[in-house]
Amino acid sequence: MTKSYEEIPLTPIADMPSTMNITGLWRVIRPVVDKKKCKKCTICWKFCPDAAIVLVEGVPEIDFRFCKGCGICSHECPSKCIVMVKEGSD
Amino acid sequence: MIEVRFHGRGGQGVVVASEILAEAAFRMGFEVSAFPFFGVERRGAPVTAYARIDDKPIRMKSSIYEPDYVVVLDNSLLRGVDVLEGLKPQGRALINYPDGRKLEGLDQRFRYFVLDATSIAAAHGIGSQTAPIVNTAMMGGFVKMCDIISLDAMLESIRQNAPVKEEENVSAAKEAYERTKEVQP
Amino acid sequence: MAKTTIPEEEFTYPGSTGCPGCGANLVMRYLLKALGERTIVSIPACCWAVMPGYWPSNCLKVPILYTAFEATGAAISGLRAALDIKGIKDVNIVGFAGDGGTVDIGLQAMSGAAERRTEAIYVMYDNEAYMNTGIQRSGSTPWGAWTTTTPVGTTHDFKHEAKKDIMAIMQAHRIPYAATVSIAHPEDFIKKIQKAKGIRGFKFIHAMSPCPPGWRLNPMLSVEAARLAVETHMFPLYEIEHGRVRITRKGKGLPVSEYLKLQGRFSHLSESEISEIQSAVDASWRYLEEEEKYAAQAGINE
Amino acid sequence: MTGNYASAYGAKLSRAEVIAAYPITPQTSIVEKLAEFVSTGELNAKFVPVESEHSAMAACIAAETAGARTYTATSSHGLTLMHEVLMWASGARLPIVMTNVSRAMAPPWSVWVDHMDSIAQRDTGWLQFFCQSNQEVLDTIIMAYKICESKGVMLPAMIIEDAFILSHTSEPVDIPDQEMVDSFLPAYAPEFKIEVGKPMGFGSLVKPDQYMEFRYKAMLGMKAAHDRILRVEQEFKQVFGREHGGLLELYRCENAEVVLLTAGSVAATAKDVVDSMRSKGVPVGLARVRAFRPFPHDEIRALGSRVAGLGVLDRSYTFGAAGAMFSEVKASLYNCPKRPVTKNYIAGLGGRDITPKTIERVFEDIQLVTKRGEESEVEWVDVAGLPRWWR
Repeated sequence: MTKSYEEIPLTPIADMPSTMNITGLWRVIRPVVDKKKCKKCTICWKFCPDAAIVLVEGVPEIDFRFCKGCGICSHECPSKCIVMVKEGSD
Repeated sequence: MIEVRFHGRGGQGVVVASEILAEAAFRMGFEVSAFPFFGVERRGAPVTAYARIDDKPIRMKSSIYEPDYVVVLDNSLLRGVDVLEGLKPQGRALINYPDGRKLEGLDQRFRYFVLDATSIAAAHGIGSQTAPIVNTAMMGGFVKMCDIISLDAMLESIRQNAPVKEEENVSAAKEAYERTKEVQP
Repeated sequence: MAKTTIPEEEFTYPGSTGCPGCGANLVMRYLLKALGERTIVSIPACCWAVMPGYWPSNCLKVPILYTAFEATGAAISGLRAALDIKGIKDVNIVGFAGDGGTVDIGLQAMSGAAERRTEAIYVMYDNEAYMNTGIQRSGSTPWGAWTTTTPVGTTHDFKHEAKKDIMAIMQAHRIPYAATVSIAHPEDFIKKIQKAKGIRGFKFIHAMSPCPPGWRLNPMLSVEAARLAVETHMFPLYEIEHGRVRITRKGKGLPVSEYLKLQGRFSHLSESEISEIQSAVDASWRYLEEEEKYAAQAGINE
Repeated sequence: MTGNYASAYGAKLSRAEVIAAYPITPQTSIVEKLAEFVSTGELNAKFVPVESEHSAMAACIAAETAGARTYTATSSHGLTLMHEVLMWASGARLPIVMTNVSRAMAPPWSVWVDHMDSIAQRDTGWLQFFCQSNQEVLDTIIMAYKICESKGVMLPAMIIEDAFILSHTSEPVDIPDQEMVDSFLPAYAPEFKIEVGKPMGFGSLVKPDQYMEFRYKAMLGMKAAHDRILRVEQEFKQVFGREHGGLLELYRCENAEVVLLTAGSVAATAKDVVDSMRSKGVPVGLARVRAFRPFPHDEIRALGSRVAGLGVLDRSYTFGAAGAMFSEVKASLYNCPKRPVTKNYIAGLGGRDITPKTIERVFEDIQLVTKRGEESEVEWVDVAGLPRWWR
């Protein structure tokens, strides 16, 4: 929505967190975590380019509002507990 | 003048789809123009492209706001993007949608055509198995949906525009033409 | 409670508009984890000028000063001068530019900033081509790679010119600290940034930054590709501290083909072309080892 | 004091905090002098010895964004190398002040005066002041900071002094008292600046649906500069007892039949010619464009509607058109109910001297075309090989 020239700063000073961009909509494949197999190594969290993984007691919780489905977490997981499935499938 | 809007994601060949349609129409003697919304969107991000078809020279350089047709290359866009925005009443939408699943909850003012372009493209070895390139199959489906483009013109346009695997793309489009059907959402 | 191997606090928000699997996103994430909140980042035209999102979106929890493509070195000098005259201390100033913005169009300004001993850390995230404009060759594109301006056709095939050795260029500037870092080794990455932070003067960081679309690489393998770059010695991890070269990870010395085969941009290469790359990589690695040995023997600046 | 030293003193008195500059003839003595001020502690500033003019401006932009008052100086090729970042400075709404020692562009190589370099930057969003004396150079730098830093303007300014004719000519210059300058020009305190703890991105990407609103705002800034220039000059006069003529200085234009309009040092010479012609009873006057941006359209319209002939002497040329000042003047006059006869004179390129004799011939020529009512276009003055152009 275009803002009036009176409502914007003099020059584009960006001051809103990028969480305004729901980049999870870009996702075509989706990580599914088998939390029972998780060894809490935190490697998936470490390598997430979008900081879209939150650790809850060391176990990854994926923030699907922002996960773009790159699959790095799945590939890097040493215990192979993250699998990528097609978006829209169950 | 007929106006078409394409929805897809960065990297899916959305812009090429608009060019294939334009060239097919041009081959039939129409005047055409095809153009992308050129943003800085990245791979996977929603992108749009447009095409115009007319029987007289097209001078219009403004964007398209009220298309006659929309083409949705990726049904995951149905959540998040208003792909039907501005579609004319009785306008038609072609959606890449998996077989065996019912299209539901869409605006009744429009006509809907579905096609499992992902499976068809994958079966013909276009793109990778995880990310098939569906643009040529979708254009086969477009011929079925619209009343203006002949299958021959479309197939020839695909043959000319496919960067690799010309014949695979052509046969995918043919199969897509056969398998496209209108549905009542 | 599991313990993380890198600082937990995040200085990047989700919702950046980088491609899925973007290495440059990780470079920024690790960099800011190492530097913390008291940091200002200057970014020229490059992928990262776009990745914070359209106005008013900013995906960093630190301020950004956008600047012209060739101007990063000048911008960080100007920022530092302003903070100095205002008496503002303990601020990390970072120039954060791509490879084109560093080794090509931005080389002059960066060289100037280095020569002026600007108190700053300059990070080059190296995705080995002009990726923001859609994969055109840069001075940092390696020999053998396909790009859209080194297309594999019938009369001309791939890039036939070697990658500029930016670390050697910076070494020749006699800066106090230069290091290579990889997204596959975040612990080493963060340690080096923290070290750079503690050294006065102009510090240079060369960060390998895989680009899935530009490298024709499965996004899932982004970190894997960075890891193999280190293991094959295509991209050795080392630092040059006051002239002293130290290799920080030996790597397994795997065949370069292990790295190349993941990437579509090298898929046209013949066996003999791959062995040419192997010889060049081996020679560079030996040279680096010699430099390390020499530095140890000569006790440079110990 | 030379024009260059006047510039350096102007920056020093304005308490520039960051100075980033690169040498170029004939600007160099400005930055030498400033480097000296900094090295002796006479000026508390950071001098950034950059490796190009592009970097000079980029460094000023960064420093100004961080809240420092900045200054730089350049000339000709240096200015045109800056072109990209000049646009950046205005788009970022940074009140940077810069001296440009106006010099011809190569080839043909030339280190001498003309206005091609400055005029080529007219669309960069900078305020542009052409000066006629070294005193004006010094005073205008101080005034420019006050004009540009005001909330309604927030745009950069270029103070233009003619190569050698001002830059290297010694004239008496009154150096104002620092305390008086300090009270006239308070410290720079921008509404927004880049600082740790405030995670804002300065200069971010804007979509087509929002870009124009930012440009519109910058246009409003330039528009506001018009009145701001006048007001600041009045304040300056109250404190320092001097003024320089607002946006358009009129000299003996009262009851003038024809007026010559020009900019820069040639205007000073032309005043002598006006005096001498007036003493012989010839009703001529001089108009000096002091602010080229914002352009004094209203002032020119007012002048144009009361004179019969208006000559415009440009020290530059816009290929495919005419002198840029001439084109602007004609645009101003278009909707005047009563318009004068106009003619454009291109003179003094690449340092060619513009003598009183030349100016007198220009005046005589304007009188002639005015009498005949000829709307003639562009006259290249004193070009070898062209037929004699004067009566």
